[in-house]
Amino acid sequence: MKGVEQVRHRGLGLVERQTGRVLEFVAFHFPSEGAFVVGWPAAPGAIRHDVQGLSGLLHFAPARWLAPSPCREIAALVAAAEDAATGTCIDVTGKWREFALIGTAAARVLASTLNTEIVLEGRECAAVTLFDCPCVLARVGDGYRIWVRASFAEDFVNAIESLCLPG
Amino acid sequence: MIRLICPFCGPRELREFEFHKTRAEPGSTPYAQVYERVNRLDDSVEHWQHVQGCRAWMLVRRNPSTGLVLETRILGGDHP
Amino acid sequence: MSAVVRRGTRLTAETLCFTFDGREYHGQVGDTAASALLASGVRTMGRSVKYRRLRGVLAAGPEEPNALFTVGSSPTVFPNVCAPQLELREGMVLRSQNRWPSLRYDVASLLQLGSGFLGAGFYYKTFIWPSWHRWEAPIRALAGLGEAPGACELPTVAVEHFSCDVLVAGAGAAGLAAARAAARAGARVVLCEREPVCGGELEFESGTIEGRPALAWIDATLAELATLSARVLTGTALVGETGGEFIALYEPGGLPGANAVYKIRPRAFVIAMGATERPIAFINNDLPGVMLLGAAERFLSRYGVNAGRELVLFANHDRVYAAATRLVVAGMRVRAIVDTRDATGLGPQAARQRTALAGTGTDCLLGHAVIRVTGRGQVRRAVIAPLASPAAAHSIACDTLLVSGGWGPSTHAGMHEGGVTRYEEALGAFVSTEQPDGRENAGAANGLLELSQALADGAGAGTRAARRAGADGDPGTAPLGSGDGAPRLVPFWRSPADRAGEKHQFIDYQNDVNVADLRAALAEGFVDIEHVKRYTALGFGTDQGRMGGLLGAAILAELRGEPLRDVGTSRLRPPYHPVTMQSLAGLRVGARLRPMRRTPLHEWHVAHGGVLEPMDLWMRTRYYRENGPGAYEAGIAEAQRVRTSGGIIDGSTLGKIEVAGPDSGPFLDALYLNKASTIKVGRSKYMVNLREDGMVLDDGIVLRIAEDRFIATTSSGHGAHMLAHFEHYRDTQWSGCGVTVTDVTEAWAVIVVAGPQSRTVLREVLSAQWRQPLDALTHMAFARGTLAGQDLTVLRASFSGELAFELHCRPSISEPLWESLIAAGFKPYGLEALDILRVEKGYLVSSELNGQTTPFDLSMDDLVKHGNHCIGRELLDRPAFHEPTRPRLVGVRAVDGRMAFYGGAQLTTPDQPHRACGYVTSSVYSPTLSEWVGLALVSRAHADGAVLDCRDPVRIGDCKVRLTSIIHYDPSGERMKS
Amino acid sequence: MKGPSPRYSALALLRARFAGGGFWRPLWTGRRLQGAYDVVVVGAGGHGLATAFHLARDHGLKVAVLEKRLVGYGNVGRNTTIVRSNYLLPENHYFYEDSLRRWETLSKDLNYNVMYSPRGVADLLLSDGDMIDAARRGNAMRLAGIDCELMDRAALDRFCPELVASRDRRFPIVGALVQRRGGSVRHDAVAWGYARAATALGVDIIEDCDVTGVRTAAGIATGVETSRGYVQANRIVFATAGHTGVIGTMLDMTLPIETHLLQAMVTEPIKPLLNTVLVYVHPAHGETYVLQSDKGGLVMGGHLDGFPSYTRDGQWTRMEDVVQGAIALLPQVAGVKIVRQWAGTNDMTMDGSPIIDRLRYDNVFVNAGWCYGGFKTIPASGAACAQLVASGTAPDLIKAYKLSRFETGHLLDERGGGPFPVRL
Repeated sequence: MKGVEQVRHRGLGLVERQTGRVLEFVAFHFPSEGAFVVGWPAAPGAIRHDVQGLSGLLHFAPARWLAPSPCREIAALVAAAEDAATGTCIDVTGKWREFALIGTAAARVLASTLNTEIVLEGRECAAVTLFDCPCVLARVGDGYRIWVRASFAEDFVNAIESLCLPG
Repeated sequence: MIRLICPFCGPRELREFEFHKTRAEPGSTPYAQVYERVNRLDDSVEHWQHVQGCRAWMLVRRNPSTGLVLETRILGGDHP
Repeated sequence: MSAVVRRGTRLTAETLCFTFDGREYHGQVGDTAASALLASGVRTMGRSVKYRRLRGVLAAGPEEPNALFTVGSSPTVFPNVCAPQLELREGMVLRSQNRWPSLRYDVASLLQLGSGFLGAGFYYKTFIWPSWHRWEAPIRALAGLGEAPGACELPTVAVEHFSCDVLVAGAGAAGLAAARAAARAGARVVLCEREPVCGGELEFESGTIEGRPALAWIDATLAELATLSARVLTGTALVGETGGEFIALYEPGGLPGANAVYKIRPRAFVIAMGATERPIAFINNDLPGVMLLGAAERFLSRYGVNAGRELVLFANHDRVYAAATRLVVAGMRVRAIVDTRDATGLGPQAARQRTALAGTGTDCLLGHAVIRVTGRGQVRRAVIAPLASPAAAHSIACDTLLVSGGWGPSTHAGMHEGGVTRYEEALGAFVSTEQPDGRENAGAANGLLELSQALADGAGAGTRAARRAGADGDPGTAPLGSGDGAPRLVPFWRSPADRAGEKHQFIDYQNDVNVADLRAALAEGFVDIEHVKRYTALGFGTDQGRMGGLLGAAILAELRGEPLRDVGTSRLRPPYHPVTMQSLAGLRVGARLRPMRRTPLHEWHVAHGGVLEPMDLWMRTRYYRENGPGAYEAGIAEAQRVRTSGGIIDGSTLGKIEVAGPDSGPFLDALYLNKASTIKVGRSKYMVNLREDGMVLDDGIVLRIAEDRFIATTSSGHGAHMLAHFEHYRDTQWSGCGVTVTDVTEAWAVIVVAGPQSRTVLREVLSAQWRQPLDALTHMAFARGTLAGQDLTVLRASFSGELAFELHCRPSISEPLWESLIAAGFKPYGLEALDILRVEKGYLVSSELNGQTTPFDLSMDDLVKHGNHCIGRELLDRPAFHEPTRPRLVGVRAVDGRMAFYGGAQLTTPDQPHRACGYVTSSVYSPTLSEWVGLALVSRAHADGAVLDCRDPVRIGDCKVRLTSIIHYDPSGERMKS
Repeated sequence: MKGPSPRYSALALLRARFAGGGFWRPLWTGRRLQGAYDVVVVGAGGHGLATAFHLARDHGLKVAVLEKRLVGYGNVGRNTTIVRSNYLLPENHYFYEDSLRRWETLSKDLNYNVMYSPRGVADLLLSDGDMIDAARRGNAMRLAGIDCELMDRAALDRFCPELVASRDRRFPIVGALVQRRGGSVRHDAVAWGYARAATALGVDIIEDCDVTGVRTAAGIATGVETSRGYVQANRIVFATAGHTGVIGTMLDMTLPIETHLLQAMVTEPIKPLLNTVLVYVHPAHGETYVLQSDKGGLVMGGHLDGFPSYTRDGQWTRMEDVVQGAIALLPQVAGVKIVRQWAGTNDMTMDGSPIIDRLRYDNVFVNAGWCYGGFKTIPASGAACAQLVASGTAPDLIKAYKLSRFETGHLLDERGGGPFPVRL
């Protein structure tokens, strides 16, 4: 597995974060009638942040939530949802590779491939295609957190690197 | 402005979606479901998928003569 | 022209030199190719497409039809570059086009002699004998304009998607007023201007706005816009639109290079792209020295270039007097002003200017027209006559004729997606009316040519746009200004001419469409403007009909004796300006045409001599170089090694869909032909599913990992289709049920360990806890556990026919596990070898599951008989699928064992050599059986053992083959099941 | 109509030069709509006009062609002008070959230069799998006596040097299936040539005449309701391409046809660069075919826009896809400019092959479902459809193009794509 992949260029940083277990929780119904367990990010594009303020549970598709390296509390939340037979929990470890895109040039780099303002309007995360790679995009602080489908990740990094080279 | 509003993701460029087929008339025969296509100049009810986004299947009503999208709804449940 | 330093709004004093047709010329930084050449006394800049007539520059913008240059030295050239838009750079190499041997002396210009019978559409009436193809090569060499580029190294274009409240296209008076009003009202404004400098007509129109000279007002407005964080994009032309997203192209200096593409999504849109000046048709109106009035004004104000010394002006509106006044001030001698209107047409301001000009010796004529201009290679004299008696003509010596027939509003951007126009008599042109979803025209683009009206209209449109975008601040008062008065135009399209003269009254300059051509089209029944456009090529040039479109429609109306509003103009097509293909390609150039999907072991394969080839978006290893010079040899060696001892292959591109929930079993039963719900936990089954029309869609192994959880594996080729298929039926017929579908393709790397030694090697490589399951595993059973703390599933299944195990592991441990297998002596094999192994066993891939085969064709009759009533099942009952000639999958071998035959060969019987009864789907050289073996789909009429002709005329010719059972090797399968 | 207009030739051009005006006469305009005809053809596109021409020439019938807008204003004037017969299935390649053979002599048959240019059509191949599929198609063609060659990279370099097949590409080119007799034809000339020839044989071509309904009596159609009044007809043929689905609705039938928008675009004119037709199909919506017109512009097209549409306003993003493929083929043209984009309205059937058959009534026929292959089949379709309409039985060439084939399962699915015209 690739180590911490870094792209350093003036005003831009692309850092890969190592992830442990990654879960996807899929509900049987959408829009889920009954409210889930308390604290469940039910709204489209909602994120439940974990105790360190990291994205814990992302509602990125109808009836589908992503839990990248869930802390104990989020894992318990998901387990409770599964026990309540409202959906199933899938261990998708290895399916997504997580990157942080930070720096003043981050927004401009993403603007090379899509209109971030529209896709993130009124939501914290969104399922998108960046540089032809399927991703989940979340705005975090001044930068972005991006989960890229693993087989596309290398291409995604190359695309961002090629934008930073002059000319 | 003509583009598709994904019931989950909100408004997105039309290129993110893929058309599957026009919706078959309810109660039609297996042959009709697969091969016949309802062709109306001003009102088409269709199945699309948000392939470059949340991959949700959607029911879309459009006017194929102007390109205007009249309505989009998540497929399934009470409106297959 | 002496080397005096010219002054103009776009010039610096710094000089530069460039070459044109091999000769060196000088210009100043800020000059365009056209302005510098005019300043150097060069007037002939090109030749027309059809008759190769010598041409000068007619316009000062992208609508220029004649002065198009090839820039650069072969083979890296840019053809058809518009000279008035091309900003000069030191040492630039320019060449005129479409002439041989030189611009001055072009052999093919002799075609003009035959212009009598080379009218529109002549080529439909001749070149029929002996055949068009015989004539085509010389005609193609004559046609075309610029040199075909042999090479092109352009940087990848910069793309930027963004939103704004109000997009204003065009930064002339109206555009600046609109942008200012919207920005003051609090809207986020983007202002796109095609020219490198804002102002539009204000650049030369001597106007004052809000008490200041126009140019000062422009700078002040741009400064204010900056403070209101409006974004002004100069040198950026709006080129198209799709679904409410506007595409603007920045092409610095008018030449493809470090281009940028903006994809802008506004809430409201104001079109203020002004109007395009049009000529009046008169005889020889294409002689060098004939120029549009506005072009002469722009060359003067921008680059300090005088269009000529002795001028005659010809127009049908008041603006000609204001222009004449400015030209005289600049030192040019205006010999005559020919105004087609009668005295009542003039406004007060124009009347005053006219009397002043008459005072300085200019012959100001009313109710007159320029009938023709004469001169060899350039204008020498103008022949002028009163409209009342055209015969009573007199001629005046002059070297330049400036013509203006009025202005056509740029309605292009409004015409997209349902926009409608109506004819405006006072303008003699069409204006946009109904606009889809709230876009507006403003200023000249709205038919308001007078400065004060344009400013007010712009401010109004900007305010309404801001409101529509939800900005409710105070837009401030509309700017007041005064400049050249209202044109008070009286439409006038062409001067009187006899039939012979009509051949030289040009309408579409680039394609040499003249009035005689319109008459010829009408005579042959091409009456509608859309027919005339196609028959005469009117408006097909690089100026996209800007010069001749409206003029042609108006003259056609005259010839048809019908009003122009009924004739209409032809439908405008995108793009609004020619777009460089480099910009359209965006970021998808070279290796980035499509993304590249890599398996977790990709780097290892590359580092160890793996030859990778694209398969859909994936890269997959075909063979390893160490095993042979090419795929054929290496494939045989690798396959042999798997049969004798064993090998490993990266199978991670296998599609994997996790189906979970209490209704998973019944859900899969609805999608697959055979039953998934009867699979016991811990076991797997080879499953086949149908497409909606009954054809086999895909086959693969389905593992039941729990009571309510399955992993369905799909073939690499059909993965995307299968996923969408599962998701579609989950979201429609099974929505609300207890089943979920998740793509987990990338969550599991797949390493296949195949060969007689596979179990022994695995027992050595995997930790102790795996020893017992490895021994106990029966065919199609699997064991789940962990390795180095990560999940691992070991499935005993075989696609090679050998004892084999599929290791499904998390990607993070795939490389160490792979390396440990290598260390234990198993070498990797690629797809080439796998294809040999699977064909020897008669297993199917997309060559057999090609969307044209039913389960009956693939000998799956019993699967269908006992199978589910799944998707596609009903349509299998159609009669055609049960006819005796329907194909059947069979094995096939050469009668003479040494002969080779390939996949794609057709099979025939001697009595019907022209009608195939089947074809070979796959064929490989089998090292184990040391002969070519294959699979084929053959009509049921032929039983096993039959001998057929194997026809392959496109490759190696024919041979005889015999039909056999589809399993060529180890039919009982005991090697796999031992 | 003052006497037949003169035959076309270089000599005629000379005589016209000195005859002053009035030498050439209208090709088809000026005819009056009469009350009754043997056959009414709906749609003055390529297939409608060719059918009318053959009904008059081969069967001596009294024919009217009713056109809603203008002759040749539909798909016949909107395609990328490619003609070929490199099809896999015998039911198709014998029919397309009949058409290609007719293209070879059509200029003489119609006395109108349609500019048939046999410059070759090269289907570029990107993998060994592609080579096998191409070989299957190529061998089937050769068995039927149709010319084609399977070229490896070296042969392709000799045939089309400007392509530089060996260049490094995201999807490398390993060879091509080339039909040298394929090429291009000037599309407008086809419509006008047939219209002129049909008019000369007495066919009435009436423009601005919208057919809004079919009148029937005792299970037989008796005529058509039009914007110019009722026209009585013994037989009716619908050749309305993209609008065939709507015609079905008019006859309250739901047809196996989806109407799709197919774009084409052209660059500014340049000197000769590309001397053949290249077809490049690569993964993920990648389809580009490109040729250079005689006027010098590079004409390009690709995949459908992908959803039902009658707007003829293509999506900008599809134009981008096509241009990306063109640059991947010919990087040297990256600096050339696109000047015009337009679109046709294609009637896509559920197996990709056409329908020439009866439509609900014994004397009502449909000639449609042409998908991507409409332009190249105009001559053969005209002749065969006329034979069916005149004699009542379909000639062998088009026996397989029945509407019922979808119910009986006798599908003609060249690509194996099934009932999804859009899915790749």
